[in-house]
Amino acid sequence: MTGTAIISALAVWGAGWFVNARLANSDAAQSRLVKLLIPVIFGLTILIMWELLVRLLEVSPVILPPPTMIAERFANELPTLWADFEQTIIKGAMTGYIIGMVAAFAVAILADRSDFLTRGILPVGGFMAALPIVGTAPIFVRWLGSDWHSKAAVVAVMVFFPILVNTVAGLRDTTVMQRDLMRTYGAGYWPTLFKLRLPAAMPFIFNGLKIATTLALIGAIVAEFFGSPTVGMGFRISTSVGRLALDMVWAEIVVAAIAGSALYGLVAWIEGRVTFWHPSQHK
Amino acid sequence: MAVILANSLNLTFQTNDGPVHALKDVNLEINKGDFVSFIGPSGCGKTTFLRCIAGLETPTGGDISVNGMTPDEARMARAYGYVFQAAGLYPWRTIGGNIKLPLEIMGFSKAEQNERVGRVLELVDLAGFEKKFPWQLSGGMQQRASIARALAFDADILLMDEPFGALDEIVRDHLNEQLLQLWARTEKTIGFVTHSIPEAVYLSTKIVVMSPRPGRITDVIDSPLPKERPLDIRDSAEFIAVAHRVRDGLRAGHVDV
Amino acid sequence: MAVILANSLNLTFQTNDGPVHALKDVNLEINKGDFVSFIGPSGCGKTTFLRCIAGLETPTGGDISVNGMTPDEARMARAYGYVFQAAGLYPWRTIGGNIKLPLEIMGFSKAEQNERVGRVLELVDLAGFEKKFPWQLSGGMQQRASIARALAFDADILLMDEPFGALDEIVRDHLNEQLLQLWARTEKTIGFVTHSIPEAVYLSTKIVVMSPRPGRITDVIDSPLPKERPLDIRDSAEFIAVAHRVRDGLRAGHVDV
Amino acid sequence: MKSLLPVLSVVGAILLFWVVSVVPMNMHLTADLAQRQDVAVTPDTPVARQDYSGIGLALRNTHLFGMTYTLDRPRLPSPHQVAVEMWETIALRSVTSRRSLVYHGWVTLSATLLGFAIGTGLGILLAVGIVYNRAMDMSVMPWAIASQTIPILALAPMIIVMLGSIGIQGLFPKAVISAYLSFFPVVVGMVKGLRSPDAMQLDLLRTYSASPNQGFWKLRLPASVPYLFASLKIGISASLVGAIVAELPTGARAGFGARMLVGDQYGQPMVTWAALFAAALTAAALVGLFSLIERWTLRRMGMQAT
Amino acid sequence: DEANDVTLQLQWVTQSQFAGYYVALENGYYEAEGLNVTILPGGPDIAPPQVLAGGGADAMLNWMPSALAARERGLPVVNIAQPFKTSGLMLTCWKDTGIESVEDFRGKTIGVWFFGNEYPFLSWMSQAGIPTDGSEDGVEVLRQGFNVDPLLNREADCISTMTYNEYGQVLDAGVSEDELVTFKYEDQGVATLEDGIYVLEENLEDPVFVDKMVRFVRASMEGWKWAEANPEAAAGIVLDYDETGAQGEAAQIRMMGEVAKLTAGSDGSLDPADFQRTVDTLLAGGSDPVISQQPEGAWTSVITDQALN
Ligand SMILES: Nc1ncnc2c1ncn2[C@@H]1O[C@H](COP(=O)(O)OP(=O)(O)OP(=O)(O)O)[C@@H](O)[C@H]1O
Ligand SMILES: Nc1ncnc2c1ncn2[C@@H]1O[C@H](COP(=O)(O)OP(=O)(O)OP(=O)(O)O)[C@@H](O)[C@H]1O
Ligand SMILES: Cc1ncc(C[n+]2csc(CCO)c2C)c(N)n1
Ligand SMILES: [Mg+2]
Ligand SMILES: [Mg+2]
Repeated sequence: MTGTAIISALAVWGAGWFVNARLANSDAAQSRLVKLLIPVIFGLTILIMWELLVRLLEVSPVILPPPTMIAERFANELPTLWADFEQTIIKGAMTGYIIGMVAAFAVAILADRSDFLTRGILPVGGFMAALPIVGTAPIFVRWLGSDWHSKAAVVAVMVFFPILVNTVAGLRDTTVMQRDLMRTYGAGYWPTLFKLRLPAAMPFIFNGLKIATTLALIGAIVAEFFGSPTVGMGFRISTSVGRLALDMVWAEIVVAAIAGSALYGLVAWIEGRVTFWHPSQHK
Repeated sequence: MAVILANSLNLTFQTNDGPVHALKDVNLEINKGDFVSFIGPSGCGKTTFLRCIAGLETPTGGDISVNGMTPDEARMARAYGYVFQAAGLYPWRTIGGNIKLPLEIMGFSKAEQNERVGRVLELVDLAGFEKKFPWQLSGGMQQRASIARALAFDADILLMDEPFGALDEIVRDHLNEQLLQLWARTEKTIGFVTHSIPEAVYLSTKIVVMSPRPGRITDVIDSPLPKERPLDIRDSAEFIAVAHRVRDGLRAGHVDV
Repeated sequence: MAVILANSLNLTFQTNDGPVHALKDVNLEINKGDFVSFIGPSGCGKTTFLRCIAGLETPTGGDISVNGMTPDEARMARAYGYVFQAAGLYPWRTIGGNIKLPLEIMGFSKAEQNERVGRVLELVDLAGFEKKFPWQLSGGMQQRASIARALAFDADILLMDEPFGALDEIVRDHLNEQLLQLWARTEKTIGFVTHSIPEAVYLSTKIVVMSPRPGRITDVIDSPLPKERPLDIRDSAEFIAVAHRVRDGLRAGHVDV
Repeated sequence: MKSLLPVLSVVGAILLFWVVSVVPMNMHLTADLAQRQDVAVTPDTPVARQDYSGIGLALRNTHLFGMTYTLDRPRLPSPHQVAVEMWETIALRSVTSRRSLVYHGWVTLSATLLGFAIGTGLGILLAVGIVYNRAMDMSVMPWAIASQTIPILALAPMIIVMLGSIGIQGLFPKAVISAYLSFFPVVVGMVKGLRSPDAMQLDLLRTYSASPNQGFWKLRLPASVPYLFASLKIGISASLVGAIVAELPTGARAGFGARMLVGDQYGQPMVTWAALFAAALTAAALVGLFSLIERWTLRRMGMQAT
Repeated sequence: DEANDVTLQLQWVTQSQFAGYYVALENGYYEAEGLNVTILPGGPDIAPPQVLAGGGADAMLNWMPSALAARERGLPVVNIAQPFKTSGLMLTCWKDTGIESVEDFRGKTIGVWFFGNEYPFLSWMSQAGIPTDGSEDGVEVLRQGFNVDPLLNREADCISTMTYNEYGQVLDAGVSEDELVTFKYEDQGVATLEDGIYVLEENLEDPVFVDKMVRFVRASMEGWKWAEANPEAAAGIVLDYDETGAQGEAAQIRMMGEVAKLTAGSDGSLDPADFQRTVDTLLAGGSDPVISQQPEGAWTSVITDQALN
């Protein structure tokens, strides 16, 4: 039984890989469709292997449910999933993300005005970024209550540092020549900031924003483990584990992965629009 | 009338390996309407001197005045157009946007901005490229755009640090001719750094030969060439004589190749 | 004896803006011991042609042979030393380590490696700098190190793509002299890309003038200059005549400056 | 050294803000306590006090300021309370004692290091695969990104149960979760690093007709070293967070994570705060260590001036 | 070896709630039965039934509502012993919120543990006809974390507490008993059985396993009775096993005292009447049933019959 299971899973893997290798090395590899298709095939291969292994090895659904069961649950629980999504992602993660981002920009610009502040803020910020969420989340829940406000605070703190560091680094990433040009125009601080340093910093800022998207989701969900109303993705995951409804847990994880990838994609798309001029954006 | 007057100027950089004497006892007088070339081996302080004039670097000794002011005051009064060795266009702005940059900062009106952009683009033969981004243009075109940018706000003094270093010879010849025409037309005072002897001789009314370690002026040559200079003046005996004098001056300062 | 033979060579790049005809119907014969310069405006296909010879680019039409083999076979047989426009030394290797790189790859013994490093460093006047890292050397010294790297494994054919582009005139003159001496001593076949007319004329036995859009050869000039060339040969009438012919050829191909 | 004064100033400012915040943050609890000890408090019922903000209440009860700094179970402990707890649990206990944060630090650190090693190894392998195999490049990257959006705290118990069901317990499951968080930055950084050689550097090797193997060892790998260190520094702190997270579903036995949880559960905020700061200090120390190794390595490789 | 190794999964971190097992381990009662026992502490993310299903443990402690729910989900767990006779679960409310009876819960915010521990509360509310979905005349349910802060901060009007742990923590925070109102599930007639020992049904077909469990239950009960008689020493033993080193001695002694009250009436065997009351309570919940039908074979006296004869 175990033997067949492993052999058939390997066969599926081989088939998926073969198709992808053919596609990737074909002439069509540069087309949009194929670029999308290849990761999809890869994902499908993994899902089929998962389904096969779980079914053939008779893994208890209490430990790992098969993808079909998760899909079914996903389809049946759409209203619940949507409510959880709203609570956790839209209220918790997005609010926190925006607060953290604005705060990081503000501090970056403040720090940027003086070398002294930059030297002071960056190491301390690094230390604060190392505070593990497992410790900070209960503190914020204690301070701000169980609803989404505390989640937003956790997210804001988590995303603050990566955005700050990248923005500060970006604001410094101008060449001497670019800065001197501004000086020959007798340009003051603000024109230099808006016309030179902010545009030049954009590739860095977006780097920070991209890292921050995945952190924001994790932060909002994990913080719900330490107290929440009876809605939210973290609440649902934890409660469903307690009820052994692992299919529901995975349905929420799917929502998280989709939301995370979509947010990441969105930021990357905006990045492409804003930093179209950067060498990394043209082929 | 002296536009730029340097009086035993000194500039020492403090580096990890000890002080570097980038300029030592430099005396120079540049008059209104002069075209002055600076030539000399790498590290002799050409760029540093140009930057002192522009108020981008603060001398550690001696003094320098521009239009009777300090260089810093002159910078704030927007007395200079500066062209850097590389084009240094901002990649997120179109060619037109790049040329508008100084105009925006200096508070020109929108209409005036557009009018000037059109005019200087014409001047450097880039009409029609206003909406392109820098990376969509060849190196030579970018360099011309950067010259246009420096011309846009009509400063009296134009400082150019090896503006044609990256270009091929033919394009360079062409730009040299155009630069001369522009200078003749506008009567600007031009400070021009180059590595090329023929270029220096062809363009200048005054050639300043420099030498490194410490950076100093070893020779100042007033050109006997007429103001009107067709390209083939470069085959004339006068031209070759001046070029020889420059080369000798350079070789004297070049002991360590 | 033809070392390199190109027969109606064509190369078209497919780009987003449509095909670019980088080389069109290029015919050329290079003999053993030739010093061939390629000159022409930016984008005329000089680099592309050199890369075709080295088997780094695959032509889309026509054929090319090197030592009677395909360029790829010749590359596998390690027939070339290639010097790129920028020095391109690996920053994590010392100068000695950089020169050893090809020797390691080609499996020379340790002793042989050391012996050769010493020899080529001597050749380019860099003895004593073996243990330095690239950033501890000036641009000119780095460029010489990269030439030493190409010489280390004694390939018969040396391909150089604007090796002195970034250097100042005096250093350049000096390296030109040294390169000529090296060539005279070793009888290598050299393909050399440059933007400078005097450089091309001073160095070559054969000057190939190219023109862009599509990239093609417009003139091939066999130099009348003797093999022995002091620097001041550049003031001779023969030299100036050849330079004129080159300049005319270039200007003809340059319609769009 | 140049940064010492700025850092001290920023730390000073934060401490000041913290000390000032203690009063309003703890005011409600303090007022409740004071009232039980028959100290006059305005307003005089807990319910009425709920209508006031911490600051508002503090302004009406200035005589309670001192008390806010000495609560046993404050909402926000004052810095000196945390410092005392840290001093007692780090310096005054034998390092083998369960009451010593050094002991718990070692528990967490061992999982961190093992997980970091696994994650880094995996990340480098994956990066090599992505750089050398087009199919892998196009398939794996989107999923690697998606994998990082999965809340680890949700996945951790499942990983632990699954590993437990095949008899693996103890250090390894924690390390797996650590590895899960640290592999991603390493993949991203190493892919960038292995691809950092420019066309010319690659062409140079082609003119020598070097084998792919030689290309890897002599060009791509050394060129990627600066990127590797940048990712290692992110990866090691991610690893530490992973190990701490993993301590909750492995039975919250020992380690910083267990201390934080238990401190929270039994109303001992100082235990939580001390563990929190100790964890951040550990992360800072690890990152500092890697910076040192980085500096040393890059200098030896000649890739860093001075 | 298979025949003598037992792994027990607790449902929370090491504390006096589990004193009997630690005492049996420390005092050598397991050893005397020839057993080699490993105790796995729990935590906020550990679902003991899942660990059991995965084969990570031979036996688990669980609250019966959670265990019965797992049974209905297709994980056949069986109660083999019930050391806790009475329930220690209660709601603790501020008196000044005006809550005096169950009806007063309407419109109030109440902290509840989830993770399989919400069933007793949900059943109770549905029996009392109070909606828990946040509607006007219902209660606002808060998912309570692991501490009593929501009550102290007055974010919640009532929170779930165990007599032996969280209630004491509220008092430790300086609150006096007469500021509080408590509702014990036991007193409300909605008590469900807590902290029973459960194993997988299929394992009970194996006589070797049964024999192992018999010895395990016997030794464990011996541990419990010793702990009841020696609360301070028992708490000391628990503290010795607490690897976090963060537990306070006074708290554990107090917890042991309270737990002893809950284990007092039990010799380890499950009283069918208690079982039926638990089931009835759960089934009585109308709208959100935890279990939908009378469970069959959810407990067995086979082990205790042999262990206690
Ligand atoms: N910011 C600086 N700090 C330290 N030393 C400097 C600095 N700028 C220039 N120098 C040194 O001062 C000397 C003169 O430099 P400068 O750039 O003026 O030379 P240059 O004549 O323009 O050379 P090149 O032809 O290479 O541009 C050099 O030795 C250089 O290394
Ligand atoms: N990899 C490529 N893909 C597309 N187009 C290319 C590529 N390489 C070169 N080209 C184009 O082919 C033409 C010839 O390029 P090549 O680099 O050979 O010119 P060149 O004579 O060496 O110019 P330069 O003097 O600027 O180095 C140019 O138009 C260039 O844009
Ligand atoms: C996530 C989670 N939440 C609540 C409980 C419920 N619970 C059962 S025993 C116990 C200890 C009481 O002092 C608690 C809190 C749990 N096990 N896991
Ligand atoms: Mg310079
Ligand atoms: Mg080229």
